[in-house]
Amino acid sequence: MSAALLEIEGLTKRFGGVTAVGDCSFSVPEGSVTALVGPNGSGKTTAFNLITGYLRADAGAIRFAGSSIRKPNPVSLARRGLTRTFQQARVFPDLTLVQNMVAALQQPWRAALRRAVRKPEQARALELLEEFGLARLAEERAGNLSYGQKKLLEFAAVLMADPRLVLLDEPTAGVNPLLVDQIEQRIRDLNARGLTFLLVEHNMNLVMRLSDPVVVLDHGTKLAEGSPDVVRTDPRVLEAYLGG
Amino acid sequence: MSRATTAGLVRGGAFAAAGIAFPFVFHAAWIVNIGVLTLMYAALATAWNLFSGYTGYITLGQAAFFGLGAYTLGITFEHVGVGSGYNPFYALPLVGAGIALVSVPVAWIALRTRHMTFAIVTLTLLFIVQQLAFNLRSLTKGSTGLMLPTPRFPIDSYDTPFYLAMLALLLAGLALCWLILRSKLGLMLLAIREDEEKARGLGIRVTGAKLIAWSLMVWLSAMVGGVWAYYLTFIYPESSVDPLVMIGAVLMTFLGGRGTLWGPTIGALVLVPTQQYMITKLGASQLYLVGYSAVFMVVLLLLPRGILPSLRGAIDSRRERRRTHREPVVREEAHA
Amino acid sequence: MTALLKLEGVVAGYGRGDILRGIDLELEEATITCLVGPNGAGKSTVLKTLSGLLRPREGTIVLAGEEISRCSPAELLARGIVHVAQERSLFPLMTVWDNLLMGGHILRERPLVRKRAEAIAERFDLVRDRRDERAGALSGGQQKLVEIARALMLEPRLILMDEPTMGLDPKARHLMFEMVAQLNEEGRTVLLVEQNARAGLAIAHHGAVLDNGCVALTGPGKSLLDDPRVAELYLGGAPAAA
Amino acid sequence: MHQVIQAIILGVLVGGIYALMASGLTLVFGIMKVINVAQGALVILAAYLSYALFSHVHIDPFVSILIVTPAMFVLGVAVQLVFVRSLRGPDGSELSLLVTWALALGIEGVLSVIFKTTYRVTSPSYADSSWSVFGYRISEVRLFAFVASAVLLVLLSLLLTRTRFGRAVRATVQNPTAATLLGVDANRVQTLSFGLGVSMAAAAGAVYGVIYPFNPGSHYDLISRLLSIVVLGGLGSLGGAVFASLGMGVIEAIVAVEISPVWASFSFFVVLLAFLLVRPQGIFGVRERVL
Repeated sequence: MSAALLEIEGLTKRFGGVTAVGDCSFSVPEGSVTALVGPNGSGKTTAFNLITGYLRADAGAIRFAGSSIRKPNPVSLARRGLTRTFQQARVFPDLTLVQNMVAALQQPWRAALRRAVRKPEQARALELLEEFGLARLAEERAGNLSYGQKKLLEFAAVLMADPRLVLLDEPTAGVNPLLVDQIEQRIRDLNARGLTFLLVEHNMNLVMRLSDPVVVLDHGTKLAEGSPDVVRTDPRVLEAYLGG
Repeated sequence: MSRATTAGLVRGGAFAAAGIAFPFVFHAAWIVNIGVLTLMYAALATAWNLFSGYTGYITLGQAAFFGLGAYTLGITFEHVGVGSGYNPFYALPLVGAGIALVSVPVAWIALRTRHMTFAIVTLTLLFIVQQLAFNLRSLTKGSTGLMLPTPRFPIDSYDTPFYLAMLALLLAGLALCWLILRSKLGLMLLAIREDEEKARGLGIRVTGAKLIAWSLMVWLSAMVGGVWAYYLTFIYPESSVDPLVMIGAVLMTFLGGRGTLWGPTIGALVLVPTQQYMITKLGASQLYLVGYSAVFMVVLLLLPRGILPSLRGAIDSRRERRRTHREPVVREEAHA
Repeated sequence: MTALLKLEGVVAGYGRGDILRGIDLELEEATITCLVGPNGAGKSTVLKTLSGLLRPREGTIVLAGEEISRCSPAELLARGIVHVAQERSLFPLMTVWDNLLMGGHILRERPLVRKRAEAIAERFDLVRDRRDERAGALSGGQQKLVEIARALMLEPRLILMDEPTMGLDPKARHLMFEMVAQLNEEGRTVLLVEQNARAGLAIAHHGAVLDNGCVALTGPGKSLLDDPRVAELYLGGAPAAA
Repeated sequence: MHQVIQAIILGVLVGGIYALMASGLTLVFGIMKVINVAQGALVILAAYLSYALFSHVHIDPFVSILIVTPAMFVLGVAVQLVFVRSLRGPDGSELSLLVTWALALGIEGVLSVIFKTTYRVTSPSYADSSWSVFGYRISEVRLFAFVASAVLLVLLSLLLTRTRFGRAVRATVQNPTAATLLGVDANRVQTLSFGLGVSMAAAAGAVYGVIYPFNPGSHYDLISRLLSIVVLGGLGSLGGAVFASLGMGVIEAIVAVEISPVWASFSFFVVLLAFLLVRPQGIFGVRERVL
């Protein structure tokens, strides 16, 4: 297995008296599609929010691409190549699809007064939208999209800035089966081109087909970690996940 | 988002030309006086819109910077001397820039809060500046007020230079808004307005973008305050840091349409003459206040989206209806 | 057996979309019915429609012969339908006791509310022992138990339970299922939404599988458990095979 | 030292009255996310009512609380029904800020028309008397005012903790959906709480007019302090509002004796800004959840 792109060690977060994530450690190998699974309420999304700096951890260390991240902050992480999507697809509803895509391109300050959408950026956005089957809606307001299409758009947009690691929070939740296939195919293609993924997903079929390794969380701590086959046959996982 | 269309440029050019021609067509001092006030409110509303309309952060502290501009000009007159005639106008951009620079650290603190808290915190800025105007008597002469030298402009066209200065500020504000709306900065600001957390996740430097918009708002408001002080030649704390001025500008923006380019100007064109009419009919600050608050209520309760967005919405939905006859664009599907 | 509750062609949703696209379902008096199905199938939405949080756009809901699809939450409570929501729904800064009294909000007579609360405290040791503690200080499982205790303040005929075991440890989960069975033994009808399909169907008399806003399959709970179509729809082929 | 202790006594007495006004403001925010900018104007309106009752019918201002408060409760309910209830949707909160501001202007306008802009003060016979305790001077009206405020705050907290309505209010603040599911009529709770919030302003106003001279424009000064208090205390937190009110009273009083009275309220605004640097959510506020 190749070197870890992202390493999490001893991550802990308590809300009031409840430990949402407790002493959780795992790593995401470079070039992998790593899955983070576990029953509802096991702390997956909280872990995501801690890693991406949307929540401040009580304890724990995060290393990304060889350097340790002391105070994770979404802006600087995104600019270093670690980006994420949200469980409820989040797009900018009043902007067009193309504008949504271009807004995701990280700009230096000196470019602030350049035209909002420049020709090469437009071309790049259209190319990605085409890959995601959204090109014909390019000038539509994002707010007019269906839920599944918003998920696709959000996914496409985070790719604009050529990230190294993408965290997908339930990429297929609430999406119809046709779009699920499409999302799966996109993840495969992009992974083949070298992009690393960490995904939280409830659709176990998809996880088992797509991911290696699989990290299982239960009550905020890591229960098991390994290839799908290993995890699937682990009795503890069965008990936690399927309710034995 | 606006695009640089020929129609847009023509619209802007026509507005500028009509604006410049106005005082030369209508000489009467009282008409030009209403013109000055209309442009002043339009410029203030445009400045407010530049920050609050584009970022979604409602600020209630704009009058603080209007007042700071007025006092800074007045105090420089008093202590340094900025010349007379047209000279003070040329000093204004520097005065505005200085105030904008000073306001940034304060804005940085205020921007740690959101929504209602932000609105309230900026409102306290207004009261802070008013208190300063009352208390720093050596600089501001406190409640007695500060007298500025009366410029020696020709009597029959005395108002015109001020009119043109206000027009220049409004045009500058509109140009800035137009420039921002078509630029990457505008894209960032709108992204922040729609979903700031998402914007952060995409690596958009939200704090920087908000501070830029804020400084531009302060810069413009301070310059407008400076021209106003020079026009009136007498300023005192209650009039120059007046919550009514600011709430008027906000109301005009709401009436015209938040986040649009022309909305604040349209709102000012409708409301300021109405307001002036009410002042002459009802007398300042008594029944006038009642009438003003009634107009306010009507606007907010009946037209909360504003004139331009409502018009645009009506046009869009008509177009939509026509289009759906031909092809279904987007179908709604299962939500999670 | 008679049907206590009957849904016919119920369509409901938020905003422009429909989540339920024509639900037909019958609940028999004094039984447990378990609603299962994949994420986003509309299970919680069924419960929200039944408790009046959401108005159905089409279709009818009949409770013991009376049409109730236009009733407000308070009217439905008065008719004996209570909803134990999926999220934590205690008032965290109020005491356990006050939370309990809130359960009797629609009963206006103070003595009656007090009498029922005392009776419930007799039944639930947890409530009796910690009545003056803030509800937010209880563990997740304890909070859920108090929520159920609170729901009993109205002596309901029909209890809607949305994933009562979510986020609970195995022991608390076990207790929760026992609780459900107990409520049923008292003659109450239970409509249960359960993520843990195996455990849910195992204790239910009837099961209904929801898929994409419609009832895809119904049948006795135990037989649905063995139905391969359920595994495919809900559990996913691979892990179920293991 | 003597001066500082005297200032603290004064500050606490004043803070008590502000606590009463601020509690109404923060209660309304907690329930419907509406900031009632007219709270200051309503205090002044109540002060005028009590003034009128005193000067025309010779009703003691402290007794007039019993008349003014229910009257203003009715007014508050009406305001909520007519102006505030229709403000829904994503911009509802921000719009409410402007609508209640307009309401404040309207009240100011009506009061200016009726009472003109001269300063008034309700001065019962005991207005200038004071006691001396261990050498510290305690003004009678201020102590009465403080006691009246404290009693009303206790009554408010009893109402909130001991009654069916109060429980429903607290439940709605803590978890609106769960409250609806238990049969709480959110509209009713909102309307009545708005009335309650306004009647707090009214009670405080009747007392305010005895201590400070006021005119129709005085509401700006009041609302600026009240808003700072509720932000400092944490929006929606009753305890925070009381705590911040007392804090403000003490800070202002100390600055007034140690530095200069003109810098008193200024210093409080600066304290607020400095505090927000450390804790943007206020003393007892919960940080707005990001996700």
